[in-house]
Amino acid sequence: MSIFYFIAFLSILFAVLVISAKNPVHSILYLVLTFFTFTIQYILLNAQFVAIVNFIVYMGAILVLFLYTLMLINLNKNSEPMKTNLVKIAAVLGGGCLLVVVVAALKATGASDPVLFKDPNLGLVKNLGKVLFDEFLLPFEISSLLLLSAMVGAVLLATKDTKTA
Amino acid sequence: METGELIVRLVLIVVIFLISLVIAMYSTYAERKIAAFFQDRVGPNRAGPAGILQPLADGAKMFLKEEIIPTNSSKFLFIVGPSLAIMTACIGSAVIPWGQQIQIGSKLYDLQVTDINVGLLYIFGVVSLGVYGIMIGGWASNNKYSLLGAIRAASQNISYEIAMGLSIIALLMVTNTLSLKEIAAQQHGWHWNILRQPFGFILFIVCAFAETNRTPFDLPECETELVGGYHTEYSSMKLGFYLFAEYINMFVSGAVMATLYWGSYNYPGMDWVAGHTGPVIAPLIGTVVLFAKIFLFIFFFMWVRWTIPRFRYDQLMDLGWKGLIPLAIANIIGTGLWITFFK
Amino acid sequence: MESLSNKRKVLESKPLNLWERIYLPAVVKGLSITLKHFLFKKDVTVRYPEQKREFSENFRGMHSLKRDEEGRERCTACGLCALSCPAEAITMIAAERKPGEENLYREEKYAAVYEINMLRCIFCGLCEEACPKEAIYLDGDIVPADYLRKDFIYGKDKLVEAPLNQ
Amino acid sequence: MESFFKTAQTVPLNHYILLSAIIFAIGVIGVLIRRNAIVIFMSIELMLNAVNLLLTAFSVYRGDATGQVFVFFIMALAAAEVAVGLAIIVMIYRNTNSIDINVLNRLKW
Repeated sequence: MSIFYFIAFLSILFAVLVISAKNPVHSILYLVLTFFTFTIQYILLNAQFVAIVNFIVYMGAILVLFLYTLMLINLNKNSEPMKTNLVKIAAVLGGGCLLVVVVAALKATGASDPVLFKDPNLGLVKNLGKVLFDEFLLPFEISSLLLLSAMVGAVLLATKDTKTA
Repeated sequence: METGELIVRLVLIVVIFLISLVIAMYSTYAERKIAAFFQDRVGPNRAGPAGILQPLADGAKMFLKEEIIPTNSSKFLFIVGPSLAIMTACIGSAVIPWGQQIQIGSKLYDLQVTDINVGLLYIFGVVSLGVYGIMIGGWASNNKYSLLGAIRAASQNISYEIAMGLSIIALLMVTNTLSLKEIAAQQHGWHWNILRQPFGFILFIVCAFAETNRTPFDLPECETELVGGYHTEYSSMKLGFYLFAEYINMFVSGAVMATLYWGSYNYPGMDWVAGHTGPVIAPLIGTVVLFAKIFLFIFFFMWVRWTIPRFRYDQLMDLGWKGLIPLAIANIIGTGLWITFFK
Repeated sequence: MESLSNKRKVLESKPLNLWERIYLPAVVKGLSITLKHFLFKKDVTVRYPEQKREFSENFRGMHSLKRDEEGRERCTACGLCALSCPAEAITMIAAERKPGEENLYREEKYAAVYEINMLRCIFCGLCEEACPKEAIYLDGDIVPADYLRKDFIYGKDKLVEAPLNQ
Repeated sequence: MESFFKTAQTVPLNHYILLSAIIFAIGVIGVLIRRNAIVIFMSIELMLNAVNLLLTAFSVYRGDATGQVFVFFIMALAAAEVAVGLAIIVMIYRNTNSIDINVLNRLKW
């Protein structure tokens, strides 16, 4: 139980560091740590497959891609021009309002049952596979189309235009 | 978990850790010796008989060298880089089954640190994490060559990870499980997966070369173009960590290949041997067989290094995206057809 | 441009055909060649300090200052060797022979100090050619390695030949 | 292993929701206060992940695998989004030599 709170504290800490770090590379590395804490949360929830996929897809692929792009662009200016303090305060207030609304809504529902593992095998590959390829077969196929079109789009966007360049 | 099992696990962790470090140390020696034999030379032969103490001398040298941290580097990340590299290299061996269950007293113990049921994906995740050490170190050095090395490492690893994952998927269609323990157990006797997935293995080993940054795909540290690549600015034991990480990676990927495709601890005639030697010796023989296979793979890595010249970077990317990925998909389709019609 | 010597070879670089683009056949071929070297070929190295390759006749190694047939030093400290040395590796201080030293030095003048900096020396052999007294020859061994720079400045103790009757 | 997972069972569902809400709010704030396009993008990833965590928690709470399947769909979506988004950012960088979003307030160069 205390593990959850410790990890949750770490997640929030690293998440705050992500948006407050001056150097974007540091931001990404903090984001890696944040996602790592999420992986631990998944393991605590016994969602093994989600945990490992989070590990591979987010930490292993998406964030490496971010880091790659950032290094490719290689902004030598150490810090981007920050927004004015007024905007920052307004933004924090706005985000805080959102949080307050969500928490208030949560308070109104008043549900606070502990999370029980009704089915210990829930997060295992076999179980998830059966649901994914049975109930959600069509969305699965459509998501593959989405990925394909995203790939084509990315290649098209990132290729240098030979006519103008 | 009871204490007996816990102790066995702890002992196993320590032993595997030590073994992988010793193997990494002696891989440097083996690399130099084997390179020498391939080039009709002798190799290191001064420290101890036939140079057997060379790794110790190298280690002492590494420790005694001056430790330089460049002034304009990002100091914390500069230290984190090599540490992360060696850490990700070491944790990969946690899910590999090193042998059959061994009987101590009246109880059976697994020769595996932990059997998680997504073991194969775990290895895959660790491999994909390995690039962070290189990228952080390369970026933190604040050096063009290091940065270029880091960028190359990132794009190379991402590209080849896809082909590697696809080749593993074809294997999974055959084995029906992600647990390495079960995959190893399935290949009893001579029913090795290489017989069922020869093509997938070729794809896998090519990707393994790319993922461990070994020649012909060692573009991130390509000294003819990038001075030293991502570890240009490194010296002393931090450089040693990077080099060590490469050899541990080689050991772990050899172990993974042996486990996935080459029958792990299984060998033809193992039942006969087990019948004659009993429940303690037989698993140990299996472990020895596994290690023999791993050493063969390490030898193969070195053999290829001293034979094949480095690819050009665009050739590397072409091979990854236009060659291996379509082939891996074709392999998946072929495996699917084979399973549908012949099983 | 037209080639004058007709020695130029025109290399054709065709795009690889399918068989070549698989890479694997070429890889296997290369691997078999290196394996042949690994297994069968004898190594060609000479294990240097223990084994030595024979020097050629005109090999130029470490210098030695010669003595004549009566065991006297031939060098007369004329300085021609130092003058001819392109690397300026040779220095010497001359001295006059005292009475009673005739059995040590052949001429009235001799080199009290004769130093060659082996780190500067390029072993060209010009000193040998310049010497009018046939006193210096580069007929020695390879100059051994050392740890300190000062140890590479060889004095007369290392350069002069051993006396005859020993 | 069993006893290890028992520890998570006593955490109320409320706290998972709270954690997700906080992370989500941090993501929103990040989008609002930063000008670097890549960091904004990362804040969006943070928000997506907060939702992922919540979906998994609900899935475990309800004993229904659907939530976790949705996490996969979100991940696939995130991967697609990152590929296209980063391509766009690289493109923007090529055209303006900056990834500051305040430079991008024009519709045509």
